[in-house]
Amino acid sequence: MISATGTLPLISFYLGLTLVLIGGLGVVFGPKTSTEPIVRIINLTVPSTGVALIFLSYNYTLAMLTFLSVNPILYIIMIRAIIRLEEMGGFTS
Amino acid sequence: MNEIIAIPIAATLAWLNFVIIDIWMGLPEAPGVRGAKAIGKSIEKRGGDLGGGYFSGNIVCSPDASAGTLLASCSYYGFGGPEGGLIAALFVYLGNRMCADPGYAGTTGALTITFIIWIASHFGITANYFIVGIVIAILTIQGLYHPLSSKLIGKMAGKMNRKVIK
Amino acid sequence: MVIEFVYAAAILMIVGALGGVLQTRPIDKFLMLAVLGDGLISIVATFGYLDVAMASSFMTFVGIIIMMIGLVRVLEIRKMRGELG
Amino acid sequence: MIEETIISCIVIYMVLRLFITQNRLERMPYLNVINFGVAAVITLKNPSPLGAIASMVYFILATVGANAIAFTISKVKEIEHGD
Repeated sequence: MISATGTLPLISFYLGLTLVLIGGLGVVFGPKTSTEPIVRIINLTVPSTGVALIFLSYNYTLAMLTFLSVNPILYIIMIRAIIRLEEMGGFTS
Repeated sequence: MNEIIAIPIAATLAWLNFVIIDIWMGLPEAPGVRGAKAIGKSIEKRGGDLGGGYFSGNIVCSPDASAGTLLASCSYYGFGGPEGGLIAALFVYLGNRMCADPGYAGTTGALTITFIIWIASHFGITANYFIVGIVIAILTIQGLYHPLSSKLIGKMAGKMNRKVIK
Repeated sequence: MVIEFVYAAAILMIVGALGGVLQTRPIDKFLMLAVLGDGLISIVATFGYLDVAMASSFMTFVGIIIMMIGLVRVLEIRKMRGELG
Repeated sequence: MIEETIISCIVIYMVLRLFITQNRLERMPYLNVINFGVAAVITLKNPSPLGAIASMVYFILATVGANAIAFTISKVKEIEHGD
Protein backbone atom coordinates (compact mmCIF):
# COMPACT_ATOMS: atom_id res chain seq x y z
CA MET A 1 0.00 0.00 0.00
CA ILE A 2 1.34 3.44 -0.89
CA SER A 3 2.13 5.83 1.93
CA ALA A 4 -0.50 8.47 2.54
CA THR A 5 1.72 11.14 4.00
CA GLY A 6 2.89 12.38 0.60
CA THR A 7 -0.58 12.54 -0.91
CA LEU A 8 -2.36 14.03 2.08
CA PRO A 9 -3.54 17.33 0.46
CA LEU A 10 -4.85 15.38 -2.54
CA ILE A 11 -6.93 13.05 -0.37
CA SER A 12 -8.26 16.02 1.59
CA PHE A 13 -9.18 17.96 -1.59
CA TYR A 14 -11.12 15.15 -3.26
CA LEU A 15 -12.82 14.22 0.02
CA GLY A 16 -13.95 17.81 0.37
CA LEU A 17 -15.33 17.84 -3.18
CA THR A 18 -17.24 14.59 -2.50
CA LEU A 19 -18.73 16.03 0.68
CA VAL A 20 -19.82 19.22 -1.06
CA LEU A 21 -21.52 17.17 -3.80
CA ILE A 22 -23.32 14.80 -1.38
CA GLY A 23 -24.33 17.64 0.93
CA GLY A 24 -25.54 19.93 -1.85
CA LEU A 25 -27.76 17.24 -3.34
CA GLY A 26 -28.95 16.36 0.16
CA VAL A 27 -29.90 19.93 1.05
CA VAL A 28 -31.98 20.34 -2.11
CA PHE A 29 -33.50 16.91 -2.78
CA GLY A 30 -33.06 15.14 0.56
CA PRO A 31 -35.82 13.14 2.23
CA LYS A 32 -38.39 15.13 4.24
CA THR A 33 -36.78 18.51 3.63
CA SER A 34 -40.00 20.10 2.40
CA THR A 35 -42.23 19.09 5.31
CA GLU A 36 -39.83 19.54 8.21
CA PRO A 37 -37.65 22.64 7.94
CA ILE A 38 -35.12 21.78 10.65
CA VAL A 39 -33.95 18.81 8.57
CA ARG A 40 -32.72 21.22 5.90
CA ILE A 41 -30.61 23.11 8.45
CA ILE A 42 -29.10 19.85 9.73
CA ASN A 43 -28.23 18.80 6.17
CA LEU A 44 -26.50 22.16 5.67
CA THR A 45 -23.74 21.02 8.07
CA VAL A 46 -22.37 18.49 5.57
CA PRO A 47 -21.36 20.89 2.72
CA SER A 48 -19.94 23.39 5.21
CA THR A 49 -17.63 20.66 6.51
CA GLY A 50 -16.60 19.92 2.91
CA VAL A 51 -15.74 23.56 2.27
CA ALA A 52 -13.66 23.62 5.46
CA LEU A 53 -11.79 20.53 4.24
CA ILE A 54 -10.99 22.21 0.89
CA PHE A 55 -9.63 25.22 2.81
CA LEU A 56 -7.47 22.82 4.80
CA SER A 57 -5.98 21.20 1.70
CA TYR A 58 -4.56 24.58 0.56
CA ASN A 59 -3.15 25.22 4.11
CA TYR A 60 -5.44 28.25 4.55
CA THR A 61 -5.72 27.66 8.29
CA LEU A 62 -7.02 31.08 9.30
CA ALA A 63 -9.76 30.99 6.66
CA MET A 64 -10.90 27.57 7.86
CA LEU A 65 -10.96 28.68 11.49
CA THR A 66 -13.01 31.79 10.66
CA PHE A 67 -15.41 29.73 8.54
CA LEU A 68 -15.93 27.18 11.31
CA SER A 69 -16.45 29.94 13.88
CA VAL A 70 -19.06 31.78 11.82
CA ASN A 71 -21.18 28.63 11.29
CA PRO A 72 -22.76 28.39 14.80
CA ILE A 73 -23.80 32.07 14.64
CA LEU A 74 -25.56 31.29 11.36
CA TYR A 75 -27.28 28.33 12.98
CA ILE A 76 -28.48 30.48 15.89
CA ILE A 77 -30.18 32.92 13.51
CA MET A 78 -31.78 30.19 11.37
CA ILE A 79 -33.02 28.14 14.33
CA ARG A 80 -34.50 31.32 15.82
CA ALA A 81 -36.35 31.97 12.55
CA ILE A 82 -37.71 28.42 12.48
CA ILE A 83 -38.94 28.63 16.08
CA ARG A 84 -40.64 31.94 15.30
CA LEU A 85 -42.32 30.44 12.24
CA GLU A 86 -43.47 27.46 14.29
CA GLU A 87 -44.99 29.75 16.90
CA MET A 88 -46.92 31.63 14.20
CA GLY A 89 -48.61 28.58 12.77
CA GLY A 90 -46.20 26.19 11.13
CA PHE A 91 -45.33 25.46 7.54
CA THR A 92 -48.06 24.94 4.99
CA SER A 93 -46.13 24.35 1.79
CA MET B 1 10.34 -5.73 24.51
CA ASN B 2 8.68 -7.25 21.49
CA GLU B 3 5.43 -5.48 20.67
CA ILE B 4 3.51 -8.71 20.05
CA ILE B 5 4.05 -9.58 23.74
CA ALA B 6 3.85 -6.04 25.12
CA ILE B 7 0.43 -5.07 23.71
CA PRO B 8 -1.61 -7.94 25.34
CA ILE B 9 0.07 -7.34 28.71
CA ALA B 10 -0.69 -3.61 28.53
CA ALA B 11 -4.30 -4.32 27.46
CA THR B 12 -4.80 -6.68 30.40
CA LEU B 13 -3.35 -4.18 32.88
CA ALA B 14 -5.52 -1.34 31.53
CA TRP B 15 -8.67 -3.53 31.54
CA LEU B 16 -8.14 -4.59 35.15
CA ASN B 17 -7.36 -1.02 36.21
CA PHE B 18 -10.42 0.70 34.84
CA VAL B 19 -12.95 -2.08 35.52
CA ILE B 20 -11.90 -2.57 39.15
CA ILE B 21 -11.77 1.16 39.95
CA ASP B 22 -15.09 1.88 38.22
CA ILE B 23 -16.86 -0.91 40.07
CA TRP B 24 -15.22 0.06 43.37
CA MET B 25 -16.37 3.67 42.93
CA GLY B 26 -19.93 2.46 42.50
CA LEU B 27 -20.75 2.98 38.84
CA PRO B 28 -23.10 -0.06 38.53
CA GLU B 29 -25.15 1.12 41.51
CA ALA B 30 -27.06 4.07 40.08
CA PRO B 31 -27.11 6.19 36.89
CA GLY B 32 -25.43 9.54 37.40
CA VAL B 33 -27.22 11.48 34.67
CA ARG B 34 -30.44 11.01 32.74
CA GLY B 35 -28.97 9.65 29.51
CA ALA B 36 -27.16 6.85 31.38
CA LYS B 37 -30.49 5.58 32.70
CA ALA B 38 -31.92 5.37 29.17
CA ILE B 39 -28.85 3.47 27.88
CA GLY B 40 -28.98 1.04 30.82
CA LYS B 41 -32.68 0.33 30.29
CA SER B 42 -32.03 -0.23 26.56
CA ILE B 43 -29.28 -2.78 27.27
CA GLU B 44 -31.50 -4.56 29.79
CA LYS B 45 -34.30 -4.73 27.20
CA ARG B 46 -31.96 -6.45 24.74
CA GLY B 47 -31.16 -9.24 27.17
CA GLY B 48 -28.41 -7.90 29.41
CA ASP B 49 -27.90 -7.08 33.05
CA LEU B 50 -29.14 -3.81 34.54
CA GLY B 51 -25.99 -3.12 36.56
CA GLY B 52 -23.79 -3.64 33.52
CA GLY B 53 -26.09 -1.37 31.53
CA TYR B 54 -25.73 1.42 34.08
CA PHE B 55 -21.95 0.87 33.99
CA SER B 56 -21.91 1.23 30.20
CA GLY B 57 -24.15 4.30 30.26
CA ASN B 58 -22.07 6.00 32.92
CA ILE B 59 -18.92 5.42 30.83
CA VAL B 60 -20.59 6.95 27.76
CA CYS B 61 -22.05 9.97 29.52
CA SER B 62 -19.19 11.21 31.68
CA PRO B 63 -15.39 10.78 31.79
CA ASP B 64 -14.78 8.08 34.37
CA ALA B 65 -11.81 5.82 35.07
CA SER B 66 -11.65 4.64 31.44
CA ALA B 67 -11.17 8.24 30.29
CA GLY B 68 -8.67 8.72 33.11
CA THR B 69 -6.68 5.70 31.91
CA LEU B 70 -6.63 6.86 28.28
CA LEU B 71 -5.79 10.49 29.01
CA ALA B 72 -3.11 9.69 31.59
CA SER B 73 -1.32 7.31 29.22
CA CYS B 74 -1.61 9.86 26.36
CA SER B 75 -0.23 12.58 28.60
CA TYR B 76 2.59 10.35 29.86
CA TYR B 77 3.54 9.67 26.23
CA GLY B 78 3.31 13.32 25.21
CA PHE B 79 5.12 14.90 28.14
CA GLY B 80 7.62 12.08 28.38
CA GLY B 81 7.46 11.64 32.13
CA PRO B 82 5.21 11.02 35.12
CA GLU B 83 4.24 14.69 35.44
CA GLY B 84 1.83 14.24 32.55
CA GLY B 85 -0.39 12.00 34.65
CA LEU B 86 -1.05 14.76 37.16
CA ILE B 87 -2.08 17.20 34.41
CA ALA B 88 -4.41 14.54 32.99
CA ALA B 89 -5.95 14.04 36.44
CA LEU B 90 -6.67 17.78 36.61
CA PHE B 91 -8.33 17.74 33.15
CA VAL B 92 -10.45 14.69 34.01
CA TYR B 93 -11.60 16.38 37.22
CA LEU B 94 -12.67 19.45 35.23
CA GLY B 95 -14.52 17.21 32.77
CA ASN B 96 -16.35 15.45 35.59
CA ARG B 97 -17.48 18.80 36.92
CA MET B 98 -18.66 19.87 33.44
CA CYS B 99 -20.87 16.79 33.12
CA ALA B 100 -22.53 17.47 36.51
CA ASP B 101 -21.50 14.02 37.71
CA PRO B 102 -20.32 13.60 41.31
CA GLY B 103 -17.50 11.16 42.03
CA TYR B 104 -13.78 10.90 41.86
CA ALA B 105 -13.42 7.76 39.76
CA GLY B 106 -11.63 9.52 36.90
CA THR B 107 -9.01 11.19 39.08
CA THR B 108 -8.28 7.95 40.95
CA GLY B 109 -7.96 6.00 37.71
CA ALA B 110 -5.56 8.55 36.22
CA LEU B 111 -3.29 8.50 39.29
CA THR B 112 -3.19 4.69 39.53
CA ILE B 113 -2.46 4.19 35.81
CA THR B 114 0.35 6.75 36.10
CA PHE B 115 1.89 4.64 38.86
CA ILE B 116 1.40 1.42 36.84
CA ILE B 117 3.06 2.91 33.74
CA TRP B 118 5.95 4.24 35.83
CA ILE B 119 6.56 0.73 37.16
CA ALA B 120 6.04 -1.06 33.82
CA SER B 121 8.31 1.30 31.90
CA HIS B 122 11.26 -0.18 33.78
CA PHE B 123 10.47 -3.55 32.17
CA GLY B 124 10.19 -2.18 28.63
CA ILE B 125 6.42 -1.66 28.32
CA THR B 126 6.31 2.05 27.44
CA ALA B 127 3.29 4.35 27.37
CA ASN B 128 2.35 3.96 23.68
CA TYR B 129 1.53 0.28 24.25
CA PHE B 130 -0.84 1.36 27.02
CA ILE B 131 -2.63 3.74 24.61
CA VAL B 132 -3.38 0.83 22.24
CA GLY B 133 -4.23 -1.36 25.22
CA ILE B 134 -6.95 0.90 26.57
CA VAL B 135 -8.56 1.15 23.11
CA ILE B 136 -8.66 -2.66 22.87
CA ALA B 137 -9.99 -2.86 26.44
CA ILE B 138 -12.81 -0.39 25.78
CA LEU B 139 -13.66 -2.34 22.60
CA THR B 140 -14.29 -5.51 24.59
CA ILE B 141 -16.66 -3.72 26.97
CA GLN B 142 -18.58 -1.40 24.65
CA GLY B 143 -18.15 -2.68 21.14
CA LEU B 144 -18.48 -6.42 20.63
CA TYR B 145 -21.69 -7.79 22.16
CA HIS B 146 -23.54 -5.86 24.84
CA PRO B 147 -25.52 -8.60 26.69
CA LEU B 148 -22.46 -10.78 27.33
CA SER B 149 -20.22 -7.95 28.56
CA SER B 150 -22.97 -6.51 30.76
CA LYS B 151 -23.56 -9.93 32.35
CA LEU B 152 -19.80 -10.18 33.05
CA ILE B 153 -19.79 -6.73 34.67
CA GLY B 154 -22.90 -7.61 36.67
CA LYS B 155 -21.28 -10.78 37.98
CA MET B 156 -18.12 -8.90 39.01
CA ALA B 157 -20.22 -6.19 40.68
CA GLY B 158 -22.12 -8.82 42.65
CA LYS B 159 -18.84 -10.33 43.81
CA MET B 160 -17.54 -6.92 44.95
CA ASN B 161 -20.82 -6.10 46.75
CA ARG B 162 -21.83 -3.22 44.46
CA LYS B 163 -25.26 -4.27 43.22
CA VAL B 164 -28.02 -2.04 41.86
CA ILE B 165 -29.71 0.07 44.54
CA LYS B 166 -33.45 -0.14 44.13
CA MET C 1 1.76 -3.67 6.00
CA VAL C 2 0.64 -0.44 7.61
CA ILE C 3 -2.88 0.95 7.39
CA GLU C 4 -2.61 4.72 7.86
CA PHE C 5 -5.28 6.50 9.84
CA VAL C 6 -6.12 8.82 6.93
CA TYR C 7 -8.10 6.06 5.22
CA ALA C 8 -10.06 5.40 8.41
CA ALA C 9 -10.79 9.13 8.68
CA ALA C 10 -12.00 9.19 5.05
CA ILE C 11 -14.37 6.28 5.74
CA LEU C 12 -15.51 8.10 8.89
CA MET C 13 -16.35 11.27 6.95
CA ILE C 14 -18.09 9.50 4.04
CA VAL C 15 -20.22 7.39 6.40
CA GLY C 16 -21.08 10.48 8.44
CA ALA C 17 -22.14 12.42 5.33
CA LEU C 18 -24.24 9.61 3.84
CA GLY C 19 -25.89 8.78 7.17
CA GLY C 20 -26.51 12.43 7.98
CA VAL C 21 -28.25 13.03 4.66
CA LEU C 22 -30.20 9.79 4.29
CA GLN C 23 -31.65 9.36 7.79
CA THR C 24 -35.16 10.75 8.08
CA ARG C 25 -35.70 11.39 11.81
CA PRO C 26 -33.92 14.56 13.06
CA ILE C 27 -32.70 12.91 16.26
CA ASP C 28 -30.88 10.22 14.28
CA LYS C 29 -28.92 12.81 12.36
CA PHE C 30 -27.05 14.33 15.31
CA LEU C 31 -25.09 11.16 15.97
CA MET C 32 -23.97 11.01 12.36
CA LEU C 33 -22.96 14.68 12.54
CA ALA C 34 -20.81 13.84 15.57
CA VAL C 35 -19.11 11.11 13.47
CA LEU C 36 -18.51 13.69 10.68
CA GLY C 37 -16.90 16.08 13.16
CA ASP C 38 -14.67 13.29 14.46
CA GLY C 39 -13.39 12.64 10.94
CA LEU C 40 -12.68 16.33 10.36
CA ILE C 41 -10.74 16.63 13.62
CA SER C 42 -8.65 13.53 12.93
CA ILE C 43 -7.70 14.77 9.43
CA VAL C 44 -6.73 18.19 10.87
CA ALA C 45 -4.61 16.45 13.52
CA THR C 46 -2.93 14.33 10.84
CA PHE C 47 -1.91 17.56 9.06
CA GLY C 48 -0.31 18.71 12.30
CA TYR C 49 -2.35 21.82 13.09
CA LEU C 50 -3.15 21.07 16.72
CA ASP C 51 -4.56 24.49 17.62
CA VAL C 52 -7.00 24.23 14.72
CA ALA C 53 -7.99 20.78 15.98
CA MET C 54 -8.80 22.16 19.44
CA ALA C 55 -10.82 25.07 18.05
CA SER C 56 -12.74 22.92 15.56
CA SER C 57 -13.67 20.37 18.24
CA PHE C 58 -15.13 23.23 20.28
CA MET C 59 -17.02 24.59 17.26
CA THR C 60 -18.65 21.28 16.25
CA PHE C 61 -19.70 20.76 19.87
CA VAL C 62 -21.34 24.21 20.03
CA GLY C 63 -23.14 23.66 16.71
CA ILE C 64 -24.61 20.32 17.79
CA ILE C 65 -25.77 21.78 21.12
CA ILE C 66 -27.49 24.72 19.39
CA MET C 67 -29.34 22.46 16.95
CA MET C 68 -30.50 20.17 19.76
CA ILE C 69 -31.91 23.10 21.74
CA GLY C 70 -33.80 24.19 18.62
CA LEU C 71 -35.18 20.69 18.00
CA VAL C 72 -36.43 20.26 21.57
CA ARG C 73 -38.06 23.71 21.47
CA VAL C 74 -39.84 22.96 18.16
CA LEU C 75 -41.16 19.63 19.49
CA GLU C 76 -42.41 21.27 22.69
CA ILE C 77 -44.28 23.91 20.67
CA ARG C 78 -45.88 21.22 18.50
CA LYS C 79 -46.92 19.22 21.55
CA MET C 80 -48.38 22.34 23.15
CA ARG C 81 -50.49 23.00 20.07
CA GLY C 82 -51.67 19.39 19.96
CA GLU C 83 -50.25 18.45 16.57
CA LEU C 84 -48.11 15.60 17.87
CA GLY C 85 -49.63 12.19 18.45
CA MET D 1 3.56 1.56 13.52
CA ILE D 2 1.52 -1.48 14.52
CA GLU D 3 -0.39 0.72 16.99
CA GLU D 4 -1.85 2.88 14.25
CA THR D 5 -2.87 -0.18 12.23
CA ILE D 6 -4.72 -1.75 15.17
CA ILE D 7 -6.57 1.48 16.00
CA SER D 8 -7.49 2.04 12.33
CA CYS D 9 -9.00 -1.46 12.06
CA ILE D 10 -11.00 -0.95 15.28
CA VAL D 11 -12.35 2.42 14.11
CA ILE D 12 -13.33 1.09 10.64
CA TYR D 13 -15.14 -1.90 12.18
CA MET D 14 -16.99 0.31 14.67
CA VAL D 15 -18.11 2.87 12.08
CA LEU D 16 -19.46 0.18 9.74
CA ARG D 17 -21.33 -1.40 12.63
CA LEU D 18 -22.71 2.00 13.64
CA PHE D 19 -23.98 2.54 10.09
CA ILE D 20 -25.96 -0.70 9.86
CA THR D 21 -27.45 -0.67 13.39
CA GLN D 22 -31.04 0.50 13.59
CA ASN D 23 -31.69 0.88 17.33
CA ARG D 24 -31.00 4.43 18.45
CA LEU D 25 -29.62 3.90 21.95
CA GLU D 26 -27.53 0.90 20.90
CA ARG D 27 -25.34 3.19 18.78
CA MET D 28 -24.09 5.37 21.64
CA PRO D 29 -21.41 2.92 22.97
CA TYR D 30 -20.07 2.49 19.42
CA LEU D 31 -19.66 6.28 19.19
CA ASN D 32 -17.77 6.13 22.49
CA VAL D 33 -15.29 3.62 21.04
CA ILE D 34 -14.73 5.92 18.02
CA ASN D 35 -14.00 8.85 20.36
CA PHE D 36 -11.42 6.74 22.21
CA GLY D 37 -9.70 5.78 18.97
CA VAL D 38 -9.50 9.33 17.62
CA ALA D 39 -8.18 10.70 20.91
CA ALA D 40 -5.51 7.98 20.94
CA VAL D 41 -4.41 8.67 17.37
CA ILE D 42 -4.07 12.44 17.94
CA THR D 43 -1.32 11.77 20.49
CA LEU D 44 0.26 8.88 18.59
CA LYS D 45 0.67 10.94 15.39
CA ASN D 46 2.33 13.93 17.06
CA PRO D 47 4.03 13.08 20.37
CA SER D 48 4.50 16.45 22.03
CA PRO D 49 2.97 18.26 25.06
CA LEU D 50 0.64 20.24 22.79
CA GLY D 51 -0.53 16.98 21.21
CA ALA D 52 -1.42 15.57 24.63
CA ILE D 53 -3.32 18.72 25.58
CA ALA D 54 -5.21 18.70 22.24
CA SER D 55 -6.17 15.07 22.82
CA MET D 56 -7.45 15.83 26.31
CA VAL D 57 -9.50 18.85 25.17
CA TYR D 58 -11.01 16.85 22.31
CA PHE D 59 -11.98 13.93 24.51
CA ILE D 60 -13.60 16.02 27.24
CA LEU D 61 -15.65 18.03 24.71
CA ALA D 62 -16.70 14.88 22.82
CA THR D 63 -17.86 13.26 26.05
CA VAL D 64 -19.94 16.31 26.94
CA GLY D 65 -21.44 16.17 23.43
CA ALA D 66 -22.33 12.48 23.82
CA ASN D 67 -23.92 13.31 27.17
CA ALA D 68 -26.06 15.96 25.48
CA ILE D 69 -27.07 13.56 22.67
CA ALA D 70 -28.19 10.86 25.14
CA PHE D 71 -30.09 13.44 27.20
CA THR D 72 -31.87 14.72 24.08
CA ILE D 73 -32.79 11.18 22.97
CA SER D 74 -34.44 10.42 26.31
CA LYS D 75 -36.16 13.82 26.36
CA VAL D 76 -37.54 13.45 22.80
CA LYS D 77 -38.83 9.96 23.67
CA GLU D 78 -40.54 11.42 26.73
CA ILE D 79 -42.13 14.25 24.69
CA GLU D 80 -43.38 11.97 21.91
CA HIS D 81 -44.74 9.09 23.97
CA GLY D 82 -46.12 11.09 26.87
CA ASP D 83 -45.30 10.34 30.52
